[in-house]
Amino acid sequence: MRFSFSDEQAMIAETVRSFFAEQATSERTRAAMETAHGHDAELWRSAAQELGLVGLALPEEHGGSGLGQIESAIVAEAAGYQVAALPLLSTALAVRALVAGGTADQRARWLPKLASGELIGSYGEGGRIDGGRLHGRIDHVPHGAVADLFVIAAEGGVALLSRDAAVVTPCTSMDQTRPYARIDADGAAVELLADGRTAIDAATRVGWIALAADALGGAQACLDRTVDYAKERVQFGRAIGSFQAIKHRLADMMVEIEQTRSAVYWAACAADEGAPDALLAAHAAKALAADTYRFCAGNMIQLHGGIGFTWEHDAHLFFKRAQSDATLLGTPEWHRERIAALVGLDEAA
Amino acid sequence: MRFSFSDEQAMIAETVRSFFAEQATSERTRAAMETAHGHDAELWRSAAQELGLVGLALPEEHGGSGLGQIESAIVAEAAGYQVAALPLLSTALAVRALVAGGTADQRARWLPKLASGELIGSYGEGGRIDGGRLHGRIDHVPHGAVADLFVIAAEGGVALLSRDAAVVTPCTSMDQTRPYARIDADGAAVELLADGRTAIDAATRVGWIALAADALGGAQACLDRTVDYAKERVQFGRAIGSFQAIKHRLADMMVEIEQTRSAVYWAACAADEGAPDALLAAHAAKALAADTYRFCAGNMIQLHGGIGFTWEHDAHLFFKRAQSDATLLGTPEWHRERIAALVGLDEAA
Amino acid sequence: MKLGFSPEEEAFRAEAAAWLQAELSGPFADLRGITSLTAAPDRRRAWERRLGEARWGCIGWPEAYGGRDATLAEQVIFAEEYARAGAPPRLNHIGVELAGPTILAFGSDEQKARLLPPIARGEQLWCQGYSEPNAGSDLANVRTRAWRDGGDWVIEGQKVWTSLAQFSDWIFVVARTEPGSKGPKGLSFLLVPIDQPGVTVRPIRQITGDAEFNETFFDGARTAAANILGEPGQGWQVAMALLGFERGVSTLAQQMGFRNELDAVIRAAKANGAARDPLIRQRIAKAEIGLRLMRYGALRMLSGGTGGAEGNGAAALTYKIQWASWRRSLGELAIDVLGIAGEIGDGAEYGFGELSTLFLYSRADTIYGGTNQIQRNIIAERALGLPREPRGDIG
Amino acid sequence: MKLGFSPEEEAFRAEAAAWLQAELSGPFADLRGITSLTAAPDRRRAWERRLGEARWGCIGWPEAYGGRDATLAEQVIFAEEYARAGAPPRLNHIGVELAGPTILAFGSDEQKARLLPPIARGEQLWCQGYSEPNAGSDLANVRTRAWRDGGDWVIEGQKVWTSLAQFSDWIFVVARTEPGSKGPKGLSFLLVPIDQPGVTVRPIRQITGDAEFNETFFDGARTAAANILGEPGQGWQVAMALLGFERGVSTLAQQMGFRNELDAVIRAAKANGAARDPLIRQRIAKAEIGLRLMRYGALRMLSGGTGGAEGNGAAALTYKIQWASWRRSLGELAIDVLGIAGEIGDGAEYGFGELSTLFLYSRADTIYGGTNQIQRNIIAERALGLPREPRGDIG
Repeated sequence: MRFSFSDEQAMIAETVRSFFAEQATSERTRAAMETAHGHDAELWRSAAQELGLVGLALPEEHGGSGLGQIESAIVAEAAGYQVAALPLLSTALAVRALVAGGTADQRARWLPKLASGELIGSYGEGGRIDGGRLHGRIDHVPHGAVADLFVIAAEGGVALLSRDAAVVTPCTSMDQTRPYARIDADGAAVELLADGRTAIDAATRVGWIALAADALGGAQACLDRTVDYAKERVQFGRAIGSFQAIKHRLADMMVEIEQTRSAVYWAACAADEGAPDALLAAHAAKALAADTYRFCAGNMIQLHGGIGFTWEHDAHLFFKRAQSDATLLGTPEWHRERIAALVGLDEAA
Repeated sequence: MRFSFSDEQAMIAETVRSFFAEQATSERTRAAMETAHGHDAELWRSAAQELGLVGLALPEEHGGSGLGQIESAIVAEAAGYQVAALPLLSTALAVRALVAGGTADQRARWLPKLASGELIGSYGEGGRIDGGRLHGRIDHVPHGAVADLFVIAAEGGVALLSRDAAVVTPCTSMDQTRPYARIDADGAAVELLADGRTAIDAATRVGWIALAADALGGAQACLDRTVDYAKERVQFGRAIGSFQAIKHRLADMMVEIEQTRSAVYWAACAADEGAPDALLAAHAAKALAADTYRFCAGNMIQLHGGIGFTWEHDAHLFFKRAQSDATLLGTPEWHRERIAALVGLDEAA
Repeated sequence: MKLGFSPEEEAFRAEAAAWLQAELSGPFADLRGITSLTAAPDRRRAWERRLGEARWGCIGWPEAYGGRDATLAEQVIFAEEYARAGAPPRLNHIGVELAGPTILAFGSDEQKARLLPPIARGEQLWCQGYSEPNAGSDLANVRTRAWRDGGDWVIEGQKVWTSLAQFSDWIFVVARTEPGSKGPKGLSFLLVPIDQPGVTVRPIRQITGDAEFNETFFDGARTAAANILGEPGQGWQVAMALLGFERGVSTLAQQMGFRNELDAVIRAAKANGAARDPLIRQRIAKAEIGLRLMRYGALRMLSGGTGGAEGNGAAALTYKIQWASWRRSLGELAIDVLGIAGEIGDGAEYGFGELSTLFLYSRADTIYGGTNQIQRNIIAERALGLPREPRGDIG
Repeated sequence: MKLGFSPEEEAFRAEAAAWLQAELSGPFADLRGITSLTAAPDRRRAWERRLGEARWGCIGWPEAYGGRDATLAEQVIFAEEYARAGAPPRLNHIGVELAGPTILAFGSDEQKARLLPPIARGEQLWCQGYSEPNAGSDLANVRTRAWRDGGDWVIEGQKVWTSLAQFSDWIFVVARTEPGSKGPKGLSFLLVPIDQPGVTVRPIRQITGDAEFNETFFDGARTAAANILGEPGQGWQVAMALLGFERGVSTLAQQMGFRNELDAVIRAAKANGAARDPLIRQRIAKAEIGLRLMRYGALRMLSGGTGGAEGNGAAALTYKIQWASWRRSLGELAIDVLGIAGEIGDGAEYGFGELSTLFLYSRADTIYGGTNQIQRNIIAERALGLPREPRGDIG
């Protein structure tokens, strides 16, 4: 029992933090945002191929590194710290669904290409399957505009959909670093996963932890950047960080962030160990991390004053990603309602 | 249209504030608390007979002064400011029920004695009426241990119950300044009010506003006493009121209190004018005032530090009365749910 | 204490409502329902002139300057009817509500006669130049300088958050006119025409993607010596008095805009089923309570008497934080009601529906016009008498 | 990173569980399920001795002083099993968790050999004398004085919030031993026997009606010269180190008490139907999340590695405000679950059921041991490196 990074995990953390800090700069993120695809393709290539980050948690037989959710959370946290514009989450969702519920053939066919970054994956919920064909509209597909392969949880099964089989329309999305697309499937030919229920459960759980880790990194960035600003910015002849109102707000941010850090790594570790409280942990991490990120990003704007709500300043990137982290794959209220059920509130007194 | 006190109202306010400040001292309140009846009989006599506060809003024909809810709120606010141990609320509930729903005979028989303070009234919900007799148990009857006459909203009608017709047991109550009693009615003979529904509606609305006004006064007292303390108490070589964390907390209290003041007098004025938004106003006042009082009383303890949670300090009197103001006659959540319905959330889109 | 209106006041209401109805379903029908502060500026300029012609532009002002000497109740009624009619936001809000009252309070007879009627007629629009990039909440930290040159003041410096500057004819500028002075001393309150080579207005793009605020640069800008309000060096007192006017009748008009926003949230909740969620219902009820209390708080302020031991002057200090916090919460409620669908815009350009924009835009409410932190200082120090924050520089 | 336990650790768990089960269904069955910190003091004194005899009293200490040199995992396991068995709160909590570790860290070999074994054997109980009436959060503002008189220290002064002093044999006292010194300088950390004429313990009645805390008066109290920890004048450093031990393994035992409280809230909500209220469900879920994260936060602290960029030393500073705020919220949740019925006691004396008492008592949590305000200062200054609050007196 030791709830701290192993030496290897600490090394991975160090590596990915440096990588994102150097590569996922504000300039590059903003360039990716301008494209409406919210995708830094060069960064993606480096992350997938040079560092192997996309296949980190994939079994080695499928081209991955065979690591687990802890390492995946480390990567997601580091990417979140830089609000990196990358389809990490969307690809992880597709990968996990395939690993958990795909046929042997499907896994062999798709996983190595997804792990290497050659293909980008995504995941959506909606539509219906009828005679091996997908019908209807699937909204809010993250990074859908750059994805090559979609896992679609539809009425009637879970489908594998190729990009060219349906119409994919990019949406103007509040968070431009992980924009949504809409899929209109007018009878697109799809393959079904072997075990759809398992695929969805596995994918969403991984998604919750990944979003929580992204939120943890983002919230920490909000705190760090605001602390730096509070030490520099002078008003009334004093660094604003000397005002107790500011100090206490920053302290409150740290209190929330440290709980979120415990939650994210508890959830990741419990998932890797198959612990009995793994599901509760994943709900807890997603719910808390989303609240923490919104709280910290809101405070980042507030404590920066006027410049905090300009387009030019990065605060709004965090603020919008925080909102997206909160609503994608279940709101905090929804996750807490699940926890209420898990602790037995619906059982007889 | 003028939303400030008339000269007469300002004079009443001045009078009752002085009266309660001089008479309802901490010593006298604590003496009343020790009796388990939570009733300062001497203060009650003065308030009813010398100042005519009990009959303030009663028509002159029944021995009252013919004033309205605004003046009643002024009295309740002043009493709340001193956490006075008096059956003002319980008597007002009984009086209002009789005025609105009693027969002419019932009104003539009871109201003058209630107005003069000769009799103390109270109000409870529970039990059932069967063949002119009241059965069952009625909990949480405020100041029930000293009341002479009860209005009981029971299944089957609204009853007038004399003290000697049933067994009244004082309860150990968290708020000792307005303690509860339990009534066990084993077939007690009762009279029915002529219009029970109207009586209950009128009594509870008056009760909501009275509780809100009590809470307003209490919250203001919490603020004033804590501001005084913050100016005197020195820690780290400074008056603690010079620390921004303390200043801002006190400012937040004032922000809530000023909204509560608007709410209480809006509700009272709308009631007196029979305005269309009178019901919404009463719900709003009760919900907000209860939250404000709990917020302010909690902060009073917190900002006083260690002495704030001793028995010896008055902070706990406010804290407990705040809790009682919140739960008696509907929690803030319940009142807000009523407002949600009033603004049309249940109507078709 | 009385919340109802007299028959005479109700007659005034009918007159105002009829006029507004005629205009906004007739010649100005295109402006009905507009809520954006920056939309249709040319037409809204025309609307300002129409209000002026009919003497509805500044009804609280003395008749001599184009007003109606309206009572408080009449001003309340007009604000309510204006909003009820769906009339657009006042493009000359700052002229009518801030510049005008300040000129009334501090102007010479000559200045009042010269400057007020064009505002009342809707001919001259105003904006404000308070904040500076290095000052932020520390309003007194003014670096913009001005000095006399012959019959003019010459101005050098930069102001920021000058909303509506792109549509305005005049800007008032707090400038340092005593070289070497610090903080609130040595400032003057200057009235400066915008349409001149020395003034440049540059929009600031915000979190919403829009640009509503501006930076305004003064590079040898000039204004006549007569265009100073109060004495040289008295600028801070004038500026502080002006901020007090922000808590006037105009708050009622602002609240009517909030009413529209809350109604839109309620409609959205009913449309998508969020109205059945008990958590959302509580928040909507809280929003409803808060909105109502803004109105009654404003009426208490405007009625001027004592509603409590402290008097309403102190209570008025709580108004800014109250509405700002309310609206930021409304923005959060709005996006929570919409759910993930609220994060999708309908056009190709970056931009969203009214409620999603409210969510983003309302983050500014607790910052501009004095952050919530500054407001709490003001309340604690001025209303509660707690010790002042020490300055790091000039004590 | 690993949350599971090894087979050896699970064997240790079985051993501990079996011993606890045997004792608490046998000779100490009457103590099972007690949660009050003040209940049954004589029997709990006996229980401390029994723990000591079986060497379960201070398992993390070195074997030489009566401990077991237990690993972190073993300490975690024992804390869990102790709570799971329904064992009572440790009457010698302060001796075991605070005094002992401080003596281990700062004591001479003589002091360790003399003072630690009686704690480990459960024979000597300890309490703490930090706060003073005029100091409050300003712990360094110590007025209690001590001076040498022959072979003794003589102590004059008053401490407050000395919980459990009425049951204790020893109290540690931070006293000013350099006349004229101020703040954290000139203090010494003295160990003082309580059973002597110069020491008077007076209970303080609290908001709950109970008296759990005390005032302790020192009026010519004496202790041998050897009973000073660290050097004279070094008292502040010793005291600060001691406060650090509050964030040790004992937090896990504390959390087990919280677990019982939350479970009682959940039971009450299910019993009276509040569990169906979506608002209550959200709050229970939040409480559950918060409680779980206290455990994992503690394990991070105890594991000592880096879970994030800052390392866990800084994160540990957030623990006090976290649990205190959590428990205060739990108290509010508890009373809201109970509703008005929670305001009625069952006896004639002033006093209430467990959950109502929790509501009242938990107001103290955010005050003692450093108020939430002080905790935020500590976090801001020590963890985030923001400027320190200026003192008004000694700078």
